[in-house]
Amino acid sequence: MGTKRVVFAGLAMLAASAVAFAGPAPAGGTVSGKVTYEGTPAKMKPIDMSKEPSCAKMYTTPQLAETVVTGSGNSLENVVVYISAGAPDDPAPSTAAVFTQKGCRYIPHVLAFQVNQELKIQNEDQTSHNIHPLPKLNREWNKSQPPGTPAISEKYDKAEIFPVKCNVHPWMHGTFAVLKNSHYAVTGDGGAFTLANLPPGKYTITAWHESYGDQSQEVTISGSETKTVSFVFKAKPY
Amino acid sequence: MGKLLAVVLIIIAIASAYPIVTHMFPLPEDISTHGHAIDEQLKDTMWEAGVSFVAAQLVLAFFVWSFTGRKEGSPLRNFPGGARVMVIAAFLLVGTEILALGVLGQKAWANVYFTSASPDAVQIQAQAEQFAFYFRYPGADGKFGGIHPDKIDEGNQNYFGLDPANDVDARDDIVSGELVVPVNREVHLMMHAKDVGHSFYVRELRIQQDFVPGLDLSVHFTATKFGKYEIVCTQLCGLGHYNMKAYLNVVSEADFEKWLKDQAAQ
Amino acid sequence: MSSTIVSVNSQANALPPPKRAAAPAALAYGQERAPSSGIWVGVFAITMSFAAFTSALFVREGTADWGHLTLPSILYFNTLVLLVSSVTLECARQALEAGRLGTQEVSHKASAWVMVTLLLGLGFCAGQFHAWQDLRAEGIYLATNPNSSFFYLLTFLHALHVLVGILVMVYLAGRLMASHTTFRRSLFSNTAIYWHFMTGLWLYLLLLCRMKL
Amino acid sequence: MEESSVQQAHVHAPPERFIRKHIFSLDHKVIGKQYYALALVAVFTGMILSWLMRIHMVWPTAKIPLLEHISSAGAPGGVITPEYYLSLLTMHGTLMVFFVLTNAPFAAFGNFFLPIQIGAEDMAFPRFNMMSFWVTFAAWAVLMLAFFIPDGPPIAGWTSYAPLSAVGKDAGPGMQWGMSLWGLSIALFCIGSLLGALNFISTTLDMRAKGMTLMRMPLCTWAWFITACIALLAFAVLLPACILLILDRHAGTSFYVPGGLVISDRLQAHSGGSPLLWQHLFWFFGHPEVYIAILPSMGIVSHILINSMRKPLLSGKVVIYSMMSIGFLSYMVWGHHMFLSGMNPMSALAFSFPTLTITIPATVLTLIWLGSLYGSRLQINSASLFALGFISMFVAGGVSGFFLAQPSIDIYLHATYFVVGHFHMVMGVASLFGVFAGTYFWFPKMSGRMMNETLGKLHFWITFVGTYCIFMPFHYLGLIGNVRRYQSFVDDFMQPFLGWHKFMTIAALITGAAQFIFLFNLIYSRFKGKVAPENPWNGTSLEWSIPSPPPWNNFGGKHPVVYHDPFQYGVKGSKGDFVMQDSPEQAVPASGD
Repeated sequence: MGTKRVVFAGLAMLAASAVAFAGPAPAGGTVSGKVTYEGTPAKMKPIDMSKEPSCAKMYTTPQLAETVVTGSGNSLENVVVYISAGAPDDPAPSTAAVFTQKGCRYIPHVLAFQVNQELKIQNEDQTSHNIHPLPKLNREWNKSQPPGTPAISEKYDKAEIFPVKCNVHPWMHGTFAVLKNSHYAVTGDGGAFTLANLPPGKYTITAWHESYGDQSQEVTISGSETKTVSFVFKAKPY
Repeated sequence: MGKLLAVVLIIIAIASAYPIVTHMFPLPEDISTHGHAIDEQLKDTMWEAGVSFVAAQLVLAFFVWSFTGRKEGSPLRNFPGGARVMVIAAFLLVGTEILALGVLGQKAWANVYFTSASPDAVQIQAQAEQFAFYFRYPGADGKFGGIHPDKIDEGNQNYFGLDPANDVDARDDIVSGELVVPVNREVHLMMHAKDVGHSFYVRELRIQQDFVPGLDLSVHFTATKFGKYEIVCTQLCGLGHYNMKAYLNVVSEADFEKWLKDQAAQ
Repeated sequence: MSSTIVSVNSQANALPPPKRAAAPAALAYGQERAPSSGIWVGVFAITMSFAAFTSALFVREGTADWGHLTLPSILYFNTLVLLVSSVTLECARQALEAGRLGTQEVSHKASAWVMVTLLLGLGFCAGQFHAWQDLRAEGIYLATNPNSSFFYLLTFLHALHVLVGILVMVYLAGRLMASHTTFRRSLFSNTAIYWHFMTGLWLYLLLLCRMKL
Repeated sequence: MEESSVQQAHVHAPPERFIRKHIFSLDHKVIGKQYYALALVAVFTGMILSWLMRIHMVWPTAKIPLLEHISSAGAPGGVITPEYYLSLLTMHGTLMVFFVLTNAPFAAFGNFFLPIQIGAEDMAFPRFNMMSFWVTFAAWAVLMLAFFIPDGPPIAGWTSYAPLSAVGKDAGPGMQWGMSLWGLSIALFCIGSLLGALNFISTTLDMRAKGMTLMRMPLCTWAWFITACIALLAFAVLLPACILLILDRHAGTSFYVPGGLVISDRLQAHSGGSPLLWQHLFWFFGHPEVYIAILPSMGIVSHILINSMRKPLLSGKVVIYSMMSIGFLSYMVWGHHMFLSGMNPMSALAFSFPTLTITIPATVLTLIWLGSLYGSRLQINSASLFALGFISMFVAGGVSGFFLAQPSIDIYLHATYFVVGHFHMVMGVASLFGVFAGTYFWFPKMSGRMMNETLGKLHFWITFVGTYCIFMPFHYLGLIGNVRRYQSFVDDFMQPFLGWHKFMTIAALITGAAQFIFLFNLIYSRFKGKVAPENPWNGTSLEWSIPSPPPWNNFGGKHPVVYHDPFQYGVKGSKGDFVMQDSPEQAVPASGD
């Protein structure tokens, strides 16, 4: 049963990679830019992990909540930048998107991956975690992962951005961004992003943030040019 | 075979009593002002129950030993006095027993539930949720901000659903995952359940009280010894029930004030 | 010593007094009485569960979202129908008592009354259904508020019990029509007890809804 | 002419077709056996679930083969997840309380022997009787279905407290369809039990043979009758509770769920419901249920003790009145399950006193049993061993009730292993000992063959000692504050005591294994056991006056007439030291004493 599933997955990967590497990748345009904020963002509170000593003792400095993570030069992190319209749907890549539970945190806090791409969830803690994504369009599930149990493998078949939580550790909240095509980025420190090899055409670029919502811009790519787009979010103190 | 049963019964009686008599399973130390009454009550009951248990087993053993395998002709006898004695005995023994226990127990129970917290007790709100406890201190203004379930945002550490944007009282509320209380000072714990039923249990405090959704209950206690003690949930509340814990930290008055300041600073 | 044993046995040794003994004899295998005690036990059970619903209602009544429900006026008409049905059932009993059971015309007369009763019963159910329709028309559904929840719940469960009674009466009428010789009076009297109980239960429920909802 | 018609209606010819004979049979004896079989399946399922729980508790990372094939989500790689542990716990409790402790001592033996012991040909309502079994069977099937749906079984425990049980999938795995199946199953079970209770009551009231006055009924008949009265009341209240639960879950009503609950980050669309309402309704059923489980065993044990002591109890009447008062009091004590649920502290005391009072009739019973042993000619066999074991067990589990009946002590002991130990001993094991005793005693009558005594005694010794090894430590661990319903013990103070948990687990495995000896004995004796005579134990009650197994119409169409109460032991009779209820001879005191 279990083994059979693995075999299928393997075949699927082979097929996918075959498609992916058939012929040279089309050289196209690039959209790059930076996500910033204006105003004063809320001060992130330290997370109180006292209820889970096995995690609490892994940290010397208090861990902060990650709903709003800012970087140098008012840059905004954990923003999903993707093409919401204009690009054709891409086949799921053969590589799995990995979501790790470590020290009672989610790594990464925001995980973007494609429709039908394999999602691998692993628990590196000594405590039992529970993964409970809260999608609206996709099928909802809620599984526990005791320490030392095999990674959970899942797929989502509809494009959607939704929160994921751990029922056992209330502070553990993250985001799954399930996207239609392969042109996406999640901003890190510096808030920079790059969406590469876009064929000529008119695109709608959308930037989504966990607590500041989303905004979109139109971009037209002709040939292999590089367009710069930047997003600015309004920050609220509370 | 009957004699064997008698022997086994005696062994069972002794073996069962042994761990109790030798205190192999001591109660955790009592750090509350009301706990000793409960412990006394427990001890008395242990005596009465223990004695009746052992006695019954021994009598059973003795009768089984002496009356099995008697041959056909051997005379049948009835217990002197017959049923009447038994009934009277039951009423006298158990009757007095339960009266004693009932009356004494009432006192211990009253200590906890018939008294109300003194007005100068430390006011703390406890929220139970799947699967953690969070505690809220009113902060400088001494007022708790209102609770707005729709505002709850755990990812952002807003466990109570406070609304600092519009609610001034809520801005200085201190929320902690640890219950820090000053020693020898009464604490008034207002209990609020966010999702399902939970329970608040601290062995050393001799306090256990359910959280009932939609029903705001409260308990009050005075901790008399420094230290960290475990708070656990004792009402089945879902998959993480076994891991629903927090810690009670009993500190000196000074440390308590300091701790409040540090929290407020964050 | 043995005396005690004797004393234990003695009160039992004697044969029961003839009257005592005769009584059970008449109902050996309980062909006549068994069902009658059965129906009372059943009535008791139904009473208990509706008592449970009542206590639930009293508990729930205290809460903030408890509103008010104006009962559809057709309910009073339904009540009348049900009361009349109890009367017609008694008429059927009259018919049975009056004539010698087993003669064609008697059992036909009785079965006619029974049919009238069950038609009235059906009328009652239809009326209840109409009452629900009225509420739905006002946009009041099962989950709209606690009052409506209790109203639908209680009326529906009662109607369900009434329907059971109707089914039994269909059977009863059939037996009366078909073979008047193998007709069991106990069956009739039990059905009657059940039916009157349903009427009484409804009066109680109506009062409850009227006063509390 | 009415009479004749009645005869036609009632006296049915022996069924010929297999399906009418063994499956949809109207014969109370077949139905009794069906109940017994169902209880047997349920008890072994429940036992294996408890094994899994015990194993997981002391070896949390143990990989249990096969388990992942039953539930890949519940046991990834064979390792039980926290929620699956709770699923096992819920199913264990539900199976044991409803399908074992209610079915075996009451429905199974009651159905088979109550009509025979009062000299009736069948139950008052054979069709209801058949229905009650098949509805119960459906309830069991629905419950079992929960294991095989993707959602898995519910995790709310057998008490299914609202709102956890009432809000659906947000409450966790198994709480969507698993929980609904639970509710449906229990509702069905209520209907089945109500039909059964109705039948028991009117059979006892109206079907007694000539001369069978109420006071001449055997004590187990009395126990079944009283139990039926309790059950009628209890299940008539649980059924509405389940209906309300199902409505809250699927119709969006708010009977149990208050407003403003945020579960799994979702604001629940309910308002105003009262969680305590469920607790009140449930425990109004739940506490009497304890006596539904134990009373029949009390009756069976009394019945068997009289027979193996060869002398009557000190007083049959006192036993009957004690059982009655227990049944009566059982309806005033449900609140002692809710001392800490935020009821008015005054009512806690109001519930505490009747709870303590109930120990008086219980003590009377115990003293009567003990006192009756004095001066008897006690004969030891598997049946009487289990009967005596019952007394020991009943006392052991009973005295711990003293603690829990007091609200003040309950503050400390509530929801600890002390409680688990208490109800497992008194409600679980004690009543099962009654069932075992009954099985060894009545198997000859039910199957026409004797059970193997050697295996029976072996079964007793392991079970008796094993039970104490399992459940005594429960009490001790409760005293140190070991909380129940935890899938593993993460807190530090527990570490020194984990050895005891290992000990309990091993004891549980051994004791459980011993039950397979019993199972083997049942099956072996059914086919290979030596043929049973009509009255193997020289009993006096009516079941021993007819062939083993009894013919389809019990008394072969004859109407037995009863001349004595069933306590005619230790006398000089034509057959020996006893006189049967249906023999007209006068009992004369045995000579020589």
